[in-house]
Amino acid sequence: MANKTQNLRTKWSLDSIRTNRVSAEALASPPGYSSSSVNSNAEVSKKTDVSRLINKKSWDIALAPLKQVPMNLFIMYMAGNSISIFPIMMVGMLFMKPLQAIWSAKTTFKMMETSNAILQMIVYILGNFVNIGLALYKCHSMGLLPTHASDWLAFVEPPTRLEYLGGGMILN
Amino acid sequence: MLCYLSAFLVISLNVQKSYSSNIEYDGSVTIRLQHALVASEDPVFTDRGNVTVHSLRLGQATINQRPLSPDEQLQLRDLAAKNHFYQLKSIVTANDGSQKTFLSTVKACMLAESELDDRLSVSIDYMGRVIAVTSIIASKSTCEGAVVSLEKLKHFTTSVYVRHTEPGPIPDTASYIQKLEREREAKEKGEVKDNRSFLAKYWMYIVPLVIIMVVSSATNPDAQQGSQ
Amino acid sequence: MYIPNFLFALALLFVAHAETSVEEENDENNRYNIEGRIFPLSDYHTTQANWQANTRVHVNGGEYLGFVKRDGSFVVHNLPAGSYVVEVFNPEYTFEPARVEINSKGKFRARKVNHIRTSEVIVVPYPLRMKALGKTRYFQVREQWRITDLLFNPMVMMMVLPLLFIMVLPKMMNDPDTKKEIEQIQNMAKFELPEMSDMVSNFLAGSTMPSEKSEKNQVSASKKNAKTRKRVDK
Amino acid sequence: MASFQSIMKKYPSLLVILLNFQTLLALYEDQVGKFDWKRSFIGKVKYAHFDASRIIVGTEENIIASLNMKNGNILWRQLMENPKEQQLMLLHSDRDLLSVSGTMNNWFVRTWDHQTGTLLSEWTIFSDKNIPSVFTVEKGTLLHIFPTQNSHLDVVTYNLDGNNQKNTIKIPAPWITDISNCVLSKSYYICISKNDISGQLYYVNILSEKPKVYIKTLHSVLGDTPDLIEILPFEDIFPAFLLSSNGQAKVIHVDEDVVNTKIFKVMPNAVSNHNGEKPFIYQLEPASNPDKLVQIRVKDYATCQDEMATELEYPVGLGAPIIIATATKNTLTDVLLSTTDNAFMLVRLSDGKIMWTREEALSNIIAVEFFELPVSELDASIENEFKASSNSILSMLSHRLNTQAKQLSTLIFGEHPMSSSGLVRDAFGLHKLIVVATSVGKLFAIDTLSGSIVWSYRLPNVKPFSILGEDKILLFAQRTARYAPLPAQCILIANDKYSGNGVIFQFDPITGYSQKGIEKLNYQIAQAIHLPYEDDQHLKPVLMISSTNEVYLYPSCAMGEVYKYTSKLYTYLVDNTGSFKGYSFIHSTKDKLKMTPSWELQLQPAKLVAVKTKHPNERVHSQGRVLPDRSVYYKYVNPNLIAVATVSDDPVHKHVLSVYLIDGVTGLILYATSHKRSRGPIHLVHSENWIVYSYFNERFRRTEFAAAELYEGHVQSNSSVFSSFAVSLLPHVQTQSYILPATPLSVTVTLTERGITNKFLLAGLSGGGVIEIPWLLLQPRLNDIPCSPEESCIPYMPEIPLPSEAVINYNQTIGRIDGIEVAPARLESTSHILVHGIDLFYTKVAPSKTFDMLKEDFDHMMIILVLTGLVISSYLTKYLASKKALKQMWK
Repeated sequence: MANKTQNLRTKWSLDSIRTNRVSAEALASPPGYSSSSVNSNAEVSKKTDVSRLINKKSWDIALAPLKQVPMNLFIMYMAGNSISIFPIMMVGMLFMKPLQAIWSAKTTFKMMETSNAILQMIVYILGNFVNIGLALYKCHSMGLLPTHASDWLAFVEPPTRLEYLGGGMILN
Repeated sequence: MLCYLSAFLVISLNVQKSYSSNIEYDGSVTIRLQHALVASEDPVFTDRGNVTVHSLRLGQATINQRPLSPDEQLQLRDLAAKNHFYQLKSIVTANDGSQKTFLSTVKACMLAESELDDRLSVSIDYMGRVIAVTSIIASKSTCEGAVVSLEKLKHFTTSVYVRHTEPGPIPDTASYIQKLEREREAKEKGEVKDNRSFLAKYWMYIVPLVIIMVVSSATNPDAQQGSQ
Repeated sequence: MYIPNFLFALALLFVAHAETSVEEENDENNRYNIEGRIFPLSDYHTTQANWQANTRVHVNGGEYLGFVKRDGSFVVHNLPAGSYVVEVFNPEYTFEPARVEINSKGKFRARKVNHIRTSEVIVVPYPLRMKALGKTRYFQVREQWRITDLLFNPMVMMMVLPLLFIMVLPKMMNDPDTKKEIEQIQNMAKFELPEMSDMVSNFLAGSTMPSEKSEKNQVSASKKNAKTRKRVDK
Repeated sequence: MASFQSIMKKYPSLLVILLNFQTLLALYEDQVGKFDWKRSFIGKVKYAHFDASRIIVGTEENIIASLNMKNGNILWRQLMENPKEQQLMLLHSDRDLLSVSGTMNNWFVRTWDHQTGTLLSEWTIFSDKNIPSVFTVEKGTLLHIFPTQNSHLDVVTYNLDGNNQKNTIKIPAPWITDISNCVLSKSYYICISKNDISGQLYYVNILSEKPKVYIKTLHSVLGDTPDLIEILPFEDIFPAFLLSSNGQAKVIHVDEDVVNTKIFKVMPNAVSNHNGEKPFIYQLEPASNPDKLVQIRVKDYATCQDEMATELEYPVGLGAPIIIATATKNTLTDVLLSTTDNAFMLVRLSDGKIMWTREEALSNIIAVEFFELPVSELDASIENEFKASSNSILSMLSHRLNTQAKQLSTLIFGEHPMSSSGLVRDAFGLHKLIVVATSVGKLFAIDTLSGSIVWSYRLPNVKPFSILGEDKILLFAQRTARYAPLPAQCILIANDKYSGNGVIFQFDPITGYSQKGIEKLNYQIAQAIHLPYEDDQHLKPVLMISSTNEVYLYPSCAMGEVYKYTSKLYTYLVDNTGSFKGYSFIHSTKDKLKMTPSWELQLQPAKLVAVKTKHPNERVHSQGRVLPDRSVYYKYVNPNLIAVATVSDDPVHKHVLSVYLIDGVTGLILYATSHKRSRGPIHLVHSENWIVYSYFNERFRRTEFAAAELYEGHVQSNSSVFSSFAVSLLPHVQTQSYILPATPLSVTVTLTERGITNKFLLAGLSGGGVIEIPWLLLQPRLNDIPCSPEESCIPYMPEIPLPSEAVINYNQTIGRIDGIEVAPARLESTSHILVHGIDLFYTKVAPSKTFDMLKEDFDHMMIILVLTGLVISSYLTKYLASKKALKQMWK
């Protein structure tokens, strides 16, 4: 597996370089042509590019939960409101995924070398909360949330009686 | 609060009234009310007033009650303070002159707290004969211990409710036969509509398909990779 | 049976009323018998040697009784004119009840019991012929474990089918034609969407961006880069 | 994995939903007899005949049956018409068995096959004379004799050979003064004119061509006797009778003109036996040996000499016996005895051994109470450990170790070495003791596991009360077996046979031991109330109201405890005419309880047919009904509610059934309904916030069930306390009615410990089956709310389905179901059911299936095998996988 990914990576990078070159240099460069100025320019752009990429990447991660929202909505619609093993499984997934994500938010953002990813983190957590909200809504529409009086009915104690009655037909 | 409760009671009692047409013979009754204001094993009843129900079917009644004398007010307050019973004897005289006597009891403190606002439930059987006269007080709980001034214990505000015997339910065969016929017709047409949604019907085939797609898409790149 | 004349007149008087309240006549002389016969199932003799003694005939829920003779016939004696439900009880077999109507003239009519449509008349022959509907099933059958039940269980199918596909699909992949086809499908499915994260980061980065023009080109590049990066991280 | 856990968390709710949908449950065939049992009875034996190895009996329950001579088991049994209306008049055993049964003027003559009990022929006899008559069979003809006092004898003879030819003769008989002074023996009708020596003896042979009346003076027959003379029948092969005076009797034979007096004197209960080598006379006497109770004296018929006297092994509990029939085969003589407490037994002479006894009193049960058994001694000792204030730690330790060791040994050997009897409580309270009181005044304790009688106790001279035409004895469990060292205590309240005053019998229901015996009271009991308050001895006192409205307590020492509650205590009395009176105890003093009238209502002229309150032990778990929109419709659960049914005759509607729901504290009629053209039998069931009643609809000629349910509405007016005086809102009543395609004889409702389990209605049907009907099927559907299985609501069906799978007694038909008694088990899902009628049937029902117990077909072995298999295979595959991986590495 490791080997394969290695291969893949090299292939990918080779490809990109090639395509870049092909697009940039339709023709072979003339002899004596110096590409240093271009290089230096590229050097600068590369530097900003990395930080930009990191920034972008972190936003990518931060927005991932929000991007999941339509998909989750679709799943929710698919699952229906009946209580059987699959809808329950789906609702469980809806709940667990964001919870796990929030739990491991720090480690997720630690991977990014930038330290100032707080905004992204907030967005990320908010996104996850949106997902939890969706899951709650789903639970509600499935009737799994104890939001009605009937859900507490089993805990209503019978009233104590103030009078005790006995009697009946006169025996003879 | 009390008004609200009594309004409730009125509504619920009115529900009963809608059945009033079911008694066969309309009649009028006069009820002589007597009450005992001193707690005793062998109570002495004194006159409280008269109620005339002109039409049992409509439940209209005229109530003519004597205000309580100061002595009686004190007696009633005393009765309430001791948490004793206020007893009401009602002598019902029907159209044909037959007399029946009924006894009813309420907690004196409840009567006092309601400021002598009581209700008289006159139950009649399917023939229109009076079977019970019961005094009740509209309240959500028994005595709350409120202090009632003596002036308010003077005039009874009594409402009389004639409560009829409802006709009993009969098995609803007609609609059942109709339902069966409808079902049979539907069957004959051969259109047994399944009104569930497409997804609800076939989710068990769709879900595996989706899973297969997911699985295959996950394995695909690897497979491609491996082959190269 | 001798019936005095005045009774006939009486009976006539009651005819109008008779449809629903024939029981009102309680004249002792005006008594009738309900007759009938019980037809055993073919396997009666094998299972119950003495079914006649164990079979009872109830009229109007036990108000009148009939006992079954050896040949299966029964007579219920002493009934005034009226409408009766004749039921046959046997511990092992179920019988359909019948309604027998005897009018005040002593005419009999037997019909099926229908409590829902009381006016519906499906005449059955009189004297009654009661046939056992079948053996009474008092017991539930214990569920038996069958392999087909297990296999056609949707849960099991859901587990097994994907497994099959997982096993089969890689085999299919080895076929070059199908591989190509799949690739094509995947290529078709690839379509580009503007990246959200790009937009946000761009928006936030705002002025620091060098140029807007190169954006388009860089989008694809950065996307690929991002993917590369992802893999590196792994 | 996470999702799986979430499923498991949600699973209980799934389970509950599934349970709600489950409506019926049937037995599996292999469960037959596992927890149910049936005992069959025949009633008090009136006639008995020996027939080969069988005994043919006819009983007061209008039943004829054949018993196995060896063990007394029923070979066949035929239930004839209702014994309240029709009685068995004659049972004649000849080539075929002939029975005559009927009312005063209408009889059925039936012949039966001895072997199988199959009917051979049936015909009827009418008569317009409303006088008591007698039947006899003589010379192949059935004689039907109507003695008209001071006038004549009407004799109707019927040929028994098929064509039933009728022949009527009239014999003038002005000498018949009193029918009780006449006997019929063979074809002779014999009377005495006076009960003393101055009287005369008249007899006539009915079958002779020209019946001639013979007249003899009693003096000439008996000689001088100063005492009262009684004439008694005597079973013999010749026309014979007994003339008894002063406890002794003489056998007198008549034959035309000849009167032959046997010179010996016999007891009035003597019988003759002619089928041995030598004819004998048998009579019962008190035993001379003080250890034994009864002896049989055998006398030679011809010589009148005492042949022998055999003392019987007569059990202590039984009443006085009489001889019903005798038979001699070879040297053995069998004697059939019937006792005053309805037992029936076979005694074999000459050793006097009782071969078997049938307790026929159990065919007429009128009161039932279920009792929990005491804990086993072992468990009790553990309980004691916590209770007893032990002196030292050492003794406590030794005690502890001791009990532990015992527990271990019980666990290992799987038995209770300490408990001598098996009557100990089990973990789920499924093993109980049923105490039943019978109409003859005999008490029985029956083990629910086996159906065997644990103990019995005969109460002499005790008579049941009568309520609405039904016999009733009151049984109250004052203390259960829960309070170990104190024994359980139960009291029985009934009437004295002679004085009509009340009697109280206090006993330990587990052992049958009574400390005080029968206590006679000096007042008539009008009503008894079992109070819910316990005194310091954990006894729940019983409050008794005399017919003069005096109030007594039992035990009277509980006065102090009860006085505290007098302001809460109310009672009501209903008399037969339908007038209701409510009473309070507000004027009681510390020494004396006093009843004060508090309300009154009159249902006259309607006839009262049923008065029902809720079961005092009933608990309502859910306070409301959940509607499809998940709101709550609160139940109106009034513990003081009385359901009353009356039937009135009406000129227009024939019969009108009225049902009232009355608050028993204030007398307020909360609901009243009437069904026109409806009559009884009415069966009323009252539980939680609903009633169900069955009646016969005369218009459509079918049995109907009507259900009425009371609701408070969407808000609970007072959720903490309930007082009947606080009426803020009259309950909403939902009603619905259904057709029952059967005839119910008794209807009741299941009862469980906490009231969580769904309710089942149990209806005993005329066919002999007890069917369970889920309450959900009868619960009134709310009009404006859709009803479908998705809303956990069964759509309305006018006809209640009665599938055969719902018959809880499967093919064990129960004769003439009289009552169904229900008691909760400690296991919430289960109720005990005892069905009594002619037969006794016990079973357990679980209306929501046994959700709190593993199913009995749960395969522990399978689970263990599968689990171990999985563990082993997982280890195996792990090992194999690692091996393979290693191999791959080396490649």
